[in-house]
Amino acid sequence: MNEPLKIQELDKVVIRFSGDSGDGMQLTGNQFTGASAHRGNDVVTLPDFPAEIRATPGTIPGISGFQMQFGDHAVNTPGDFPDVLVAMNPAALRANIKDVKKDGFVITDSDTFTEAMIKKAGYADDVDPLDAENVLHKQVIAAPITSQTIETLKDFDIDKKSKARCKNFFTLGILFWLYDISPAFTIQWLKGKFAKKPMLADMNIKVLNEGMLFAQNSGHFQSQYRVQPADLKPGMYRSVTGNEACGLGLVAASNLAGLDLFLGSYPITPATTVLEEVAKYKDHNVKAVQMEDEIAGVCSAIGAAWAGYFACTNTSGPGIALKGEALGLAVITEIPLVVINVQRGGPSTGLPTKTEQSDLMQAMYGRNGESPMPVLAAKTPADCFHMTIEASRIALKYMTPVILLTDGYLGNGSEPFLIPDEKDLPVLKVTQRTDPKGYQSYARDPETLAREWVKPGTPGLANRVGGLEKDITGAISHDPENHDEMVRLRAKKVQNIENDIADLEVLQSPHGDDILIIGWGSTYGSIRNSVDKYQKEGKGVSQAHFSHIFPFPKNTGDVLKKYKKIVVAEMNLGQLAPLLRATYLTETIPLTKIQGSPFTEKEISDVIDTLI
Amino acid sequence: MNEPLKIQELDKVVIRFSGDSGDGMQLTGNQFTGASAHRGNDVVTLPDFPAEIRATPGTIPGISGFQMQFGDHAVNTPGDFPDVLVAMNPAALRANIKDVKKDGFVITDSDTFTEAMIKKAGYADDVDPLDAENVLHKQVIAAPITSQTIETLKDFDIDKKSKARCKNFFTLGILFWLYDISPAFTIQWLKGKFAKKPMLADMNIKVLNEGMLFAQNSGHFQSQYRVQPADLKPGMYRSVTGNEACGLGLVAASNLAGLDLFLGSYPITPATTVLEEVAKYKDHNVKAVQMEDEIAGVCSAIGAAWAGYFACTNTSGPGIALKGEALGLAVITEIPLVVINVQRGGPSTGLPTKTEQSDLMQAMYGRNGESPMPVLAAKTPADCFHMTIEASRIALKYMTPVILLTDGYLGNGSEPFLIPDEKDLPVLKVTQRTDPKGYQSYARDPETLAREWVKPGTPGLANRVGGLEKDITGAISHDPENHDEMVRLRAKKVQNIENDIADLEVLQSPHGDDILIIGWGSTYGSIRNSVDKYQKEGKGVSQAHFSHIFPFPKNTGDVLKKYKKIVVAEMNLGQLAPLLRATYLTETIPLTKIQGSPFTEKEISDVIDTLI
Amino acid sequence: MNAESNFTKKDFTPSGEVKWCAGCGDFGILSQTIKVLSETGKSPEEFAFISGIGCSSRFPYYVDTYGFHTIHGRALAIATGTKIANPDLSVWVAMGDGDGLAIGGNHFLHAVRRNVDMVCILMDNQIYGLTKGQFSPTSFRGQKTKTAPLGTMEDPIDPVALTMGLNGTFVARTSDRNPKHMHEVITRAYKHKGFSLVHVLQNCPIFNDGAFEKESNKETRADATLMLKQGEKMLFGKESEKCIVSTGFSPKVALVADVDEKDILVHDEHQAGLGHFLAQIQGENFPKPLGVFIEREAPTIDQEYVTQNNSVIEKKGRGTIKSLLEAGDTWTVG
Amino acid sequence: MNAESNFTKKDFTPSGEVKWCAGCGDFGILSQTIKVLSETGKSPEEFAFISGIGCSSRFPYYVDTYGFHTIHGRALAIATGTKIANPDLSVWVAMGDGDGLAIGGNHFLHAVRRNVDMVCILMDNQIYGLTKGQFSPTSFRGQKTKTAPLGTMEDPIDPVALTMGLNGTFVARTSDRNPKHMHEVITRAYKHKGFSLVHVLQNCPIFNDGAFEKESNKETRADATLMLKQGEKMLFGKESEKCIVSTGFSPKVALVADVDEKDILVHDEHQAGLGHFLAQIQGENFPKPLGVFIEREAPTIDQEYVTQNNSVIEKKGRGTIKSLLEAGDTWTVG
Ligand SMILES: Cc1ncc(C[n+]2csc(CCOP(=O)(O)OP(=O)(O)O)c2C)c(N)n1
Ligand SMILES: Cc1ncc(C[n+]2csc(CCOP(=O)(O)OP(=O)(O)O)c2C)c(N)n1
Ligand code: SF4
Ligand code: SF4
Ligand SMILES: [Mg+2]
Ligand SMILES: [Mg+2]
Repeated sequence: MNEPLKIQELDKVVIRFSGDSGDGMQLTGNQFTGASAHRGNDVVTLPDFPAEIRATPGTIPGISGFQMQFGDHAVNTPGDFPDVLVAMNPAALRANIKDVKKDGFVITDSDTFTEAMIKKAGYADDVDPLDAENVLHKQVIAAPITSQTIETLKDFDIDKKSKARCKNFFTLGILFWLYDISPAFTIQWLKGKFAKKPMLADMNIKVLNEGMLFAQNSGHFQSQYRVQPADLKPGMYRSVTGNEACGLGLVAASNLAGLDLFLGSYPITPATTVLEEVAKYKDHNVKAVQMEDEIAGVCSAIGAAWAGYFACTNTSGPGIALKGEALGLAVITEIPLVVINVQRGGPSTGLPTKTEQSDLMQAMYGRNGESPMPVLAAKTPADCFHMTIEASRIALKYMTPVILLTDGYLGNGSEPFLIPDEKDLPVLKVTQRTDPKGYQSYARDPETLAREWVKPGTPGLANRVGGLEKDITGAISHDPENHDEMVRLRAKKVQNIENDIADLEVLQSPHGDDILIIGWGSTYGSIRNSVDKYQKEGKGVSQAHFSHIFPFPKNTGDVLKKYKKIVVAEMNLGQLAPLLRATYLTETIPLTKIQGSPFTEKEISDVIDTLI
Repeated sequence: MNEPLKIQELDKVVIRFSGDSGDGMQLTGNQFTGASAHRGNDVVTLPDFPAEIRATPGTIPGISGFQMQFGDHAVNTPGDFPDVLVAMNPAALRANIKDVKKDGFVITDSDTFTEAMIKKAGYADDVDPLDAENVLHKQVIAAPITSQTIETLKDFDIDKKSKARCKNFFTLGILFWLYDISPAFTIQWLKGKFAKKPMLADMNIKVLNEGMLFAQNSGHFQSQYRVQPADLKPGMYRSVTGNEACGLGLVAASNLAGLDLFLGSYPITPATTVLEEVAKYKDHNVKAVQMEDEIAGVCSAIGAAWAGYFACTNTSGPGIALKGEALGLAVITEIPLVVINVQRGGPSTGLPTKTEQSDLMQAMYGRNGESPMPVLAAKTPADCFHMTIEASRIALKYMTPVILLTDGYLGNGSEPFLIPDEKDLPVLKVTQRTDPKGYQSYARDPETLAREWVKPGTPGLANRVGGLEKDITGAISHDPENHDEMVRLRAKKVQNIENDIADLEVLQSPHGDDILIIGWGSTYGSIRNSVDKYQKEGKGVSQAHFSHIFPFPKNTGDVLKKYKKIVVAEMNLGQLAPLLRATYLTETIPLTKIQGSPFTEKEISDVIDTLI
Repeated sequence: MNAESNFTKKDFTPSGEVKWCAGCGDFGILSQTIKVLSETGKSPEEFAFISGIGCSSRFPYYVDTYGFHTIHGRALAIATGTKIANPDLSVWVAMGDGDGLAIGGNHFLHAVRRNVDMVCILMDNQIYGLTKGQFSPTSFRGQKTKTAPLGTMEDPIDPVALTMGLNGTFVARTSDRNPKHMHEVITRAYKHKGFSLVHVLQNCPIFNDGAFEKESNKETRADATLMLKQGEKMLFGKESEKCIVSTGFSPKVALVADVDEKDILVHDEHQAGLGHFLAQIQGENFPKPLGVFIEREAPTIDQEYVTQNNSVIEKKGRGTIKSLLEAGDTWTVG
Repeated sequence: MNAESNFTKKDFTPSGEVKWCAGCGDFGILSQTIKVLSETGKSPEEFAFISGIGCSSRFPYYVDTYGFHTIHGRALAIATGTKIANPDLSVWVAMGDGDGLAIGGNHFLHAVRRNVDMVCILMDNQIYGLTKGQFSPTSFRGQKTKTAPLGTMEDPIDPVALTMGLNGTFVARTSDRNPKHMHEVITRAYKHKGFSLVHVLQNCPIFNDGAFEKESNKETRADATLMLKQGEKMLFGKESEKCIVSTGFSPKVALVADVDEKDILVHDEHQAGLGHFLAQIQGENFPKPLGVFIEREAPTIDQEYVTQNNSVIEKKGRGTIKSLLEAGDTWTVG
């Protein structure tokens, strides 16, 4: 055994795991994420699932990817370009090599570089993918991972195929050693997971250790690296994806409101996992119902909300298009309803596995008639929890359907979630009327303008509501003036919410008010990193990120006035921009990208640099 | 017989017919309209059907109304306040009396003013509705219409009930005499209609003449009136409602394009009569299909368009909400489709029998993803014909779905339609590709950016399209850059249409550029009349009315710059205004009304006067 | 049904006037429904009436219970949410043939399949009434309407056959002109635990007058209808001179005189096979069967949710925010 | 079927690779379909394949004809428009159990009812494949999936029974693991004029592996399936030792040995009543019937449109813009 190597400190590292769907890259990535999170790093991850249908193993369409960034500070994004690429076969190499940083590590399984596999990956016949010029300026570690794994397990009485399946732990071992991370977390996890099949646990643990030894002894690495813990807010953490966070937020909100949760839904990528998450919590008397389609999903939720329960529906863009008519019913009957749209690439089926922010206008206007609904947006995976509760607060307090926009990037991505204490969560006080005296269906609370919620079954309050225009008593009214008044009242009720939400925050540059970069939703992290960079460089670049889009925070107009140039960065052709322009008549500079992923720091600076 | 009375000339007259659904007021109104149109007046009409469900006869909800204005010049609207009210029972009187002009005529059937009927109408027990103070400043003609009618027909061998049913022709006779209009038109119509039942024709004709004699001899009237012919453009005319005009426009467009028409639809007020109109033209090989719902309506049309036919779907606001997802499919597959939205009062079921302009934003944005569709609007009933052909032209030339907005006011209202000569109609040249060589599904015409249309069945061109993003060859592509490019290309294609449409016209005041009143759709007539008035008064008030809303005409920005104040008048909370503000960063003053009917001249001047 | 019900029809009748056309068959359906409600012993507040859009869908405004007049075709999806959320409510849905079987067809399919415990009153006038006379999925082939000036080109759906095809648990048909029978059928539907379809032949005097004249008219109905009575022979005709027999797998009309008495079919609501068989009694050559085609016990989805949740809560205890969030793999910083 | 077809399977096979998972049952369905197409004698351009969204809905990309991959659940509505607009096209729809019976249920209902002339291949894997494993309307009660962790709480739809309830004109079932039978059934479906339902039991090795193992496995299928053959006795089991008999209105399984030979049912596709009867053969206690349940002649809506329009055009002549506009009550000014 050779000398222990010196350990270099790094402030952040980006690793991309890539291989066939069968190679367990999501699991490997999650294990590395868990281990580094446990050691105190800030970690942000993003899986990259193969598009729509699973393709032939060994081909590029069959590749499943997972990228993560961990650092000694808030990293905000899974990173743009990997420092390390784990490529479990030639296709994975070919698909990702161009992204790897100069002198970055490329860890591959040399056993997979057979002629057949190389061909499948789409390389020309005569090229050697690992040949120097094809991996220029990269440090390639071509390890015989499969054979080593099988060799390591020779004493186990089980078929080769099952042995080979452990190979991803060999890779994990290499990375644990390389970044000086203890395998304890993963070993414990394995023991738990295979409690009933201890042999499988032993096999994987053995391979894991073998991987670490290999890294240490193979001489591939000149040094080890270490990323110090970040100084995260003290407290208890867990890692959540945005969709898990939405699910947890709904169940938490139901507890806070003291109302059982009803989720009426229908599967659709990338929103399905919200339903799958919520469906777990039967111990909270949650009723998560998979209906026959999106229309039935929202309608069943409306039926539950009318019945006096805390109701929600979740979907993605095409589903929102289908729900539009029913949402109008929730608007005119003024029923509390949380609607979560995990956006994906459109139009139509579009790019279902890629992220996009192109449903904002649909959220604002995708219904017939004057049909105002508050629109909110979450900016990070963990923020999905808090914004779900905020959406619930508004829905229940103002008796209105509310749309919360997230997207595939948030829904599938993960980050450490500081578990809040119940007492630090907002109180969602809900009062359902029980006093029959003088009840009128559309009488309103003078402050919130909300009408009262009556739970069917309550004695003495039997009443009828519906989609036809009503007067204050709840009677159908065809009176033109009444309609005019009701339309304006519904609009006013929603607009008034501006008095009950947080101001728009600015990450203000101490170096002047030249540029304000405005964003909303999942672009937060990448904009944030760019703005940090500019501010460090002494530039007058500030950031404002919208969590409430309709109504806008009250101070929005004043904020906009302050800056020489307003840049609006969106993953669409410009949807927030026209809302700001129409409302505040302010000039805006578009920074748009519709490529299924948030901005890289470079894509932002390419525009900003021309403006400074 | 007393002396013939002198005849006074009038430039325009407004008559409102009002009675039970059973009283035949629509028919009476249409007969008077036809007769005065034939004599050369300009005539605009608007029926006012009872809301949703038919109520008890004799009650106000049971009232069916029909208003018409005829003049010796372009009258533009059915008028605000009637010069003559025909009220066939107490309820009709009570519901309408307040609108009648000072010293206006009120013609009622005194036989219906029984205690019971007066009660049904909702009058307090002790009031006599015809008592002077209840009809202050009106000239009331309380004629025993029912009894006179029955008396007139005493020699006919038929039951009283059937005789009484002729009473509306007695009323019509009174009006023909009062406005010196020949009954020839109606007599001919009766003979045609009852060709098989000549007795019914004779009965009605006899009653009609009796009505004229009554008017002449009863001494109720001090004079007769006459409205001279208007100098309308020479040519052949017929009276059309907006919905008839849309239907005729579709069938005409199908002939112009040389493609059979497929209309996939589902009934909904007030759009159903478009389907009913189109269904008549089987001699044009039209296939008008009533599907199981709106989604199936648009989908069947998409299937027909994909099959190479001229396809259309029509509905009202709630239906558009349901069609949103499928319209996205038409956008991404770039298939020609005409979508007609006869708007009604929203949100949700809202006020289904009343008109509104609150679906503009939905037309613009009611789909997931970046999903641009041209949006057009018709401004008068006859204009519905021409705008339907314009929508068809754009859809077929640019291979795109197009939304045409009309509304209940246009759809049910009528005006004289100058029947165009085929050669004066636009050529809708359609070429469907037949050459297999080098075909690519998403290759585009360099000028229009439209992709080519291939009719399934064409040899050698078998190809697949769908809702997933495609590259130029038509292959599914998950490539981010390709998606970005395709999204921008689809947007550019639609934006480019601005080079192929008429400029925004201004009805320019010779007296300065103080105020520009902007409108779209059915508010044209009432805005026009107000603007005329101001211009006659020497005020700097001009009018610009949008027929193309997306894209806007190219000169829009220049037009807006020219005026000190821009007023945007809409029957909604402001939907065109934000589009103008966002696009041109121009200040706008809202003039909005959501009361189920276009502006009265007074409602407009109330705002404009404060701005002059 | 509940001898000592403390409620009268008045308790279920709101003040507002009913706005259907004079002579509309819906009036009769409404009054029998209210009669049944008043006999259940339940208070008005315990009922939820949900409907879509259509003349028939105005129903909720005319019963003084909780009511929800929703959007076209969606009543059953909304009612499913209401019932699963609160199984204690007695949920009733009123729908038209267009509302329930055209735009609402999919929700009908799945409400039946899930056996949501509710009463579904399908008021079938074979026309779109509210929109003034277009054909519906139950209009007969060739029926001339505003949207089919030369007659429709499609076969109608038979709601009973469709529901049998979905293994419905309670399937019945009655007629607006036969109050006694309607009352009996609606009462049975109310008592059934599960999805109860009550298919009512309803006359629309304005847009489709006489559609069911044969089946309703005192003169002709004896010949035009077959009254299904549990355990009784399937006889019809003025003198009960006609009967239904089986030709192996299909029904056939015969004269009692011509057949061996034991070949005359005897009705049994609890025999699924017979229900399927009777569902074939459609069209011109048969009398329309009225009564209960089938009733069978099956789990209702609303109760299944209660059962599953309770079993978990009994095992794990009721969850709290703490148990919710501090779960899975957690770690502590500082 | 067409002796001298000039086309081969190659003519219907596009170049691109088929992207289903290894072992997916859809492969077999695809190859039998292509075989049938190549035997029709029609050229590839004469076919239109339309689908919604799902793994199965990728079908159009894998046949080299005109193809339209549309949106989830809407294939039948779109195909109805295509077929009515152009009755000359041979229209085929490929759908999954979720696509066709969950979100697409209403269009299924009405396509069957209208008897639109098309072949509808329902690839039923009792799961949502593309979205990675949620239950579908054909999943069995209690099936554990990601959205029903403790098992579903609803009964499945039997597509055959549903279609019988709608008086479908061609109803058949086959299995992805029985190519010969599949070929026969799809050929029959193609030849039928009207809406042809082909219900295919399809295995999803990834998310619902073995759902139809009993019916597919060479060892067990003799006992688990009942092969319907026109004019033949309904026998099954390895030694054809079992049979189906009738207990009046419901089917029953019996041992051939135990019953009087003439009581054994004989299949007749053209006897609607028998079809309804057979549709009851569902669930654990029965073998799954494979084959053609029923085939009957009925007008197709696409042809009815042609007939109605032609009759008018023959009478009035083909309309022109002039005849269109200068109609009704016109007058002339100046
Ligand atoms: C989304 C939507 N589509 C269409 C309509 C128009 N509409 C209202 S009721 C109705 C059908 C009415 O027929 P039915 O359901 O049989 O009820 P009936 O009036 O005959 O009782 C239609 C098409 C609507 N209100 N909403
Ligand atoms: C409007 C809409 N809702 C939901 C989805 C998501 N989705 C795609 S396919 C599918 C169901 C797939 O199941 P199935 O139809 O049985 O086809 P399979 O994949 O099993 O062949 C769903 C829910 C969608 N694409 N569009
Ligand atoms: S239109 Fe027909 S169904 Fe509607 S209320 Fe009148 S009679 Fe009844
Ligand atoms: S997921 Fe299942 S159904 Fe879909 S392709 Fe894979 S095996 Fe076939
Ligand atoms: Mg009806
Ligand atoms: Mg499936």
